Amino acid sequence: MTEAKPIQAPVEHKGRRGFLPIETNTFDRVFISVVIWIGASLLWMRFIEPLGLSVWICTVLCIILGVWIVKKG
Amino acid sequence: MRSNRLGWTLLTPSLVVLGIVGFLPFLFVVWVGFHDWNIFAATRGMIWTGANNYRRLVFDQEFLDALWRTLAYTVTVVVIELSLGFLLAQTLTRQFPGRAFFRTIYVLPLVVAPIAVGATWRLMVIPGFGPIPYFLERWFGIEYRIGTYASHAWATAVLMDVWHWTPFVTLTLLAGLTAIPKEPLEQAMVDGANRWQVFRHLTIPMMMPVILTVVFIRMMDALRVVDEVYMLTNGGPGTATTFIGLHIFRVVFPKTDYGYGSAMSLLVLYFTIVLCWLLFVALSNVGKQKA
Amino acid sequence: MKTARWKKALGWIGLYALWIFLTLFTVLPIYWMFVVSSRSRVQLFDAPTLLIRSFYVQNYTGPLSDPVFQRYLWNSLYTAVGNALLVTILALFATYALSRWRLPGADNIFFWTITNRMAPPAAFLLPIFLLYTQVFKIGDWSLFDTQLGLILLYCVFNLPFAIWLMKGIMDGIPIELDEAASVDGAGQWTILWRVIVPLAAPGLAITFILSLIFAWNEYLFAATLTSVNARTITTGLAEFVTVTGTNWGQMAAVATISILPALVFLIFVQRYIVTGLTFGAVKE
Amino acid sequence: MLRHRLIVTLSILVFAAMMLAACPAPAPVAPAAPAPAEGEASWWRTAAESAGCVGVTIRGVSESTPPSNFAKDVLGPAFERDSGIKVELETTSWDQMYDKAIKDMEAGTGIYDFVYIEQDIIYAYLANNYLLNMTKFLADNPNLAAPDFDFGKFTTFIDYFKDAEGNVYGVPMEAFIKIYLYRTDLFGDPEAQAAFKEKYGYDLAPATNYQQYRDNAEFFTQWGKDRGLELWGTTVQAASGHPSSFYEVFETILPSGGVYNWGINMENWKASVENGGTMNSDRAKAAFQFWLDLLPFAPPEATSSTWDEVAASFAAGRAAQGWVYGENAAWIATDPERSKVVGNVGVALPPLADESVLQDAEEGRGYIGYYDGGAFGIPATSKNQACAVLWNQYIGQESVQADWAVAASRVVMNSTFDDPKVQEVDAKTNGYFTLLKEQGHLFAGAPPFPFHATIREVIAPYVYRAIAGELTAAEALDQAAAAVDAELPKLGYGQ
Repeated sequence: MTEAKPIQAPVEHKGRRGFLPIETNTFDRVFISVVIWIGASLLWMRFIEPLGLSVWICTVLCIILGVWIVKKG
Repeated sequence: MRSNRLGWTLLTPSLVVLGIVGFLPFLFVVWVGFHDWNIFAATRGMIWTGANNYRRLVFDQEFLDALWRTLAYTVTVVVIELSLGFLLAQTLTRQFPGRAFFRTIYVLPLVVAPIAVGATWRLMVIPGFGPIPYFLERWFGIEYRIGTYASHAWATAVLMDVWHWTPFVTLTLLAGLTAIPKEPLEQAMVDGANRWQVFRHLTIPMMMPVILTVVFIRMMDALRVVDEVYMLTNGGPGTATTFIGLHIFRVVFPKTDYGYGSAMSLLVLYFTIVLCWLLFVALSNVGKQKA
Repeated sequence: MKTARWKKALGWIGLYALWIFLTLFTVLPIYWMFVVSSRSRVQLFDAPTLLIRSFYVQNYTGPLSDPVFQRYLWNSLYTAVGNALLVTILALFATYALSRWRLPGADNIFFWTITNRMAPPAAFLLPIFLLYTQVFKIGDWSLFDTQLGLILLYCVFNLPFAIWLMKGIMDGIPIELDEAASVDGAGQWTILWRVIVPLAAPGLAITFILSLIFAWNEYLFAATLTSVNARTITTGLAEFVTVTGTNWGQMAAVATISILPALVFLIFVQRYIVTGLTFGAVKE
Repeated sequence: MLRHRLIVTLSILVFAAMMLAACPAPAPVAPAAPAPAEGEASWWRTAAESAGCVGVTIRGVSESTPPSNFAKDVLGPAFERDSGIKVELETTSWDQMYDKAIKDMEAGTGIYDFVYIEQDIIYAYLANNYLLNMTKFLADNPNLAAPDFDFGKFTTFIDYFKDAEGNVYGVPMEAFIKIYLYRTDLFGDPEAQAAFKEKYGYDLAPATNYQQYRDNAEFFTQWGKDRGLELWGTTVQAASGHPSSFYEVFETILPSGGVYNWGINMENWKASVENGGTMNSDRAKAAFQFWLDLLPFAPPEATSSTWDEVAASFAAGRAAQGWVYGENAAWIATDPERSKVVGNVGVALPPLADESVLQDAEEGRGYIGYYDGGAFGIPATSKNQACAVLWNQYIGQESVQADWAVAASRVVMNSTFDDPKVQEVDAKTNGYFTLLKEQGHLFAGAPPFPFHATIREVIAPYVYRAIAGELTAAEALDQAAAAVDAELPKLGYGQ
């Protein structure tokens, strides 16, 4: 370690700005999708499943939404 | 640009330790959460039930009540601690004789173990034993019974938490107050703004990151409170102080309903993470605006 | 002029009144604990009074002369200091890395470390118990009922806190200092030890002391993951609650004793507390 | 900066050194243990050698109670001296003890070689095959069967630790009944007797039925108030967030009102009346209501009182009468260090709703109160079963029983009652041991439910809410019965 190396300050975010109101990186968007998926499933089980619609419908919808968020968010 | 390898090397030990004691158990809990597993059931062992535990949970009034109760409790203590802490931190920024003494005395509650906090407060408030009900009754004629009246138990739990954690909040806010630049404040005073205006339009915005940090930390801990309340009231009277941590404790331990309890904790963890994440995003955005 | 002076005097009176009230409020429960520890079992049921008329020393001499209790105290100390040291060092490394390198996903890692503190503890007892008794074992030795087990475990809630605290401190140390040292030919380790550590000392001290306090005070995990050899003083407290009468006097005495060590540490780092607790939240 | 770091480091070192100096290496201190006869000692040693147990450490977990502490402090060291087997007994709080024992046995870890089994949890343990069959083990290994150990010498309490075939799974180490304690000084006070007679029209006496109990409670509460005394009419174990209040209602009050087995019909595992149970029957409601109505006559701490605080309240002279666990009777009546009512304690059978309950109990159809206690059992997962079996036989010798009974007021063997030391304590407590011996058969332990703790947790919140005044007795029992009927099928019972 005799040679001096330039040191750079960390960059705050390497993310990008999509339609979400904050800067996000891929992991953030996956995280957001999962959070939405879990929340939606719970609400679905409470309010919609008793009406006869399977929770799998919710899962499919959430996966589509998730893909969209990860790609464009 | 220097190589990231050293950076990862420095980070790895922490990640390994947290992985072992944090993430592995988490995976196990996720796994158990999809099973029926009660060792006192007629059918033994773990039985896969898919999402049935969660299906039960969203209709479980006892659980939802406990969750709301915990949220209400958290909001109450955070608001009280924050306002009180701000007031005290403000007074501590001034030099006055005896400041060091007060400050030293004031951090005492921080070092008391939660379980001892609960025990001590229990000793303080049990009728026939503790001084608080005795003097309240003797001097003011107030009948103070934490075992009978839900509101008394609730108030005691809040008071206990305020007692235990306001010092931490105060110190953190004080650290923030001493670190913010003084010039804008003085300038504004010179320009004729009154104290309230300065506080409202300069101090608060500058302190926002600290405030959010404190809220974050207190919220995270208040949502999982167990030890203190366990010693103080054990969740009574009725279910008045059965906060979610205690509720889960009861389901997992005396009822030994491991599967359902696991699902329950995951749900609570989910809510906590979402709440904290929102705060975290707010926090880093506030930080960025300033940068 | 006179009214202004009056106003000022009133302000001072208000200030002192506030602080005196607060001091009383803060001290009362701890004082009461001490009062209880001064009474014998039969005296406890006299009408409550805040005065200490006689001192029942057996509440203190009893536990203090008990070798089992001494071992609890020693275990607590060993575990808390061990954990605080480990956490401080790990957090120093981790935050140095998070603060000085562009690691992909660093923010996410940072947030993930914090989530470890959020889990409601009860349901995680079982998996950790299983890990400690059945996975991490070599022959007859397992992590269960060892101080090492507790030291590692307390990282779950101490390390996130420490990383958060230290991250702020690290970010607050100007990177130009690193660069200057680097230009002078210092290696990474030299920079860390000679530049960063001295500047981060208040933060390190406060991290150490808070970790120590949390670890010293932890109850639920210690109660589940220890049996005879590694039991800590907080689990000892629960032993005084029995079917045939809680020995409140001795319990209060033990609680009083258990406050002392953390208090001693806290007094030593008093001067650092305010500078150390910024969490990096204020950036100029 | 360097100076600061130095100070911190130094302070840590100094403090650590202080602590080290204060805590010399923990050395086990062996308290005086009863000296065994020569021949016995050699038998234990020989047996331990033949089982390869000499030098082995066996571990146990128990609640931190006087009987367990006696086993830990006196019997453990004595056993080690006689046999060369070291006993490490961990004593901890009641709920921790269960948590750890169950986790250990369920996970099959084998940490513990013997565990405390309370009478009510044994059925759950048996259903899960957690325990070693001691009868079978001793039959298979006759060389390890101590010559003077015999399951037949125990009181009938040992029956609770047997399976359907009569195999024994635990050696009883404590047993007691929940009795009615009253203050002889108050009940014998001529002034009080006269005032009572005037007000209620009959003689003041320890209660035998609910009405009399209530009158006594009301009378002494008023008596205390009139004289400015810290005195109330009764203790009530009504902690509004702790299982102890559930136990008082379901194992003391409901049986004395003629409702047995928690009101659960054990034929079809149903609790509510419409499904054939008795949990919300009129008798149960009446008994529960009677108990709730006592709260105004109880000291203010009653709604925060668990079993230990009830005993403490009584010992502090704050109550004229009450239901108290018998293990406390001896110290309340004899220990001036802890009790203000030494010499003024009377013991009697608990009051009953009516005569039919006593008749039920005498004819074996029911019981009038709670017979509790525990045994040391050996987990099937223990790695040192032979050594633990030796230990269990050691604590089951007749020769160690008397001192144990005196230290912890528990009796598990018939011969113990006749020991002069025990009779001395019996006289001081106005006959607690005699009551246990002669009337013990009227009491019973918890019903044989394999789901004990789970159902307790289902019912308990309704009891808590009734204490807090949110529900009446009738509402609480109706809802509790419905909740039990919903929960049991989930556990696989009564589908």
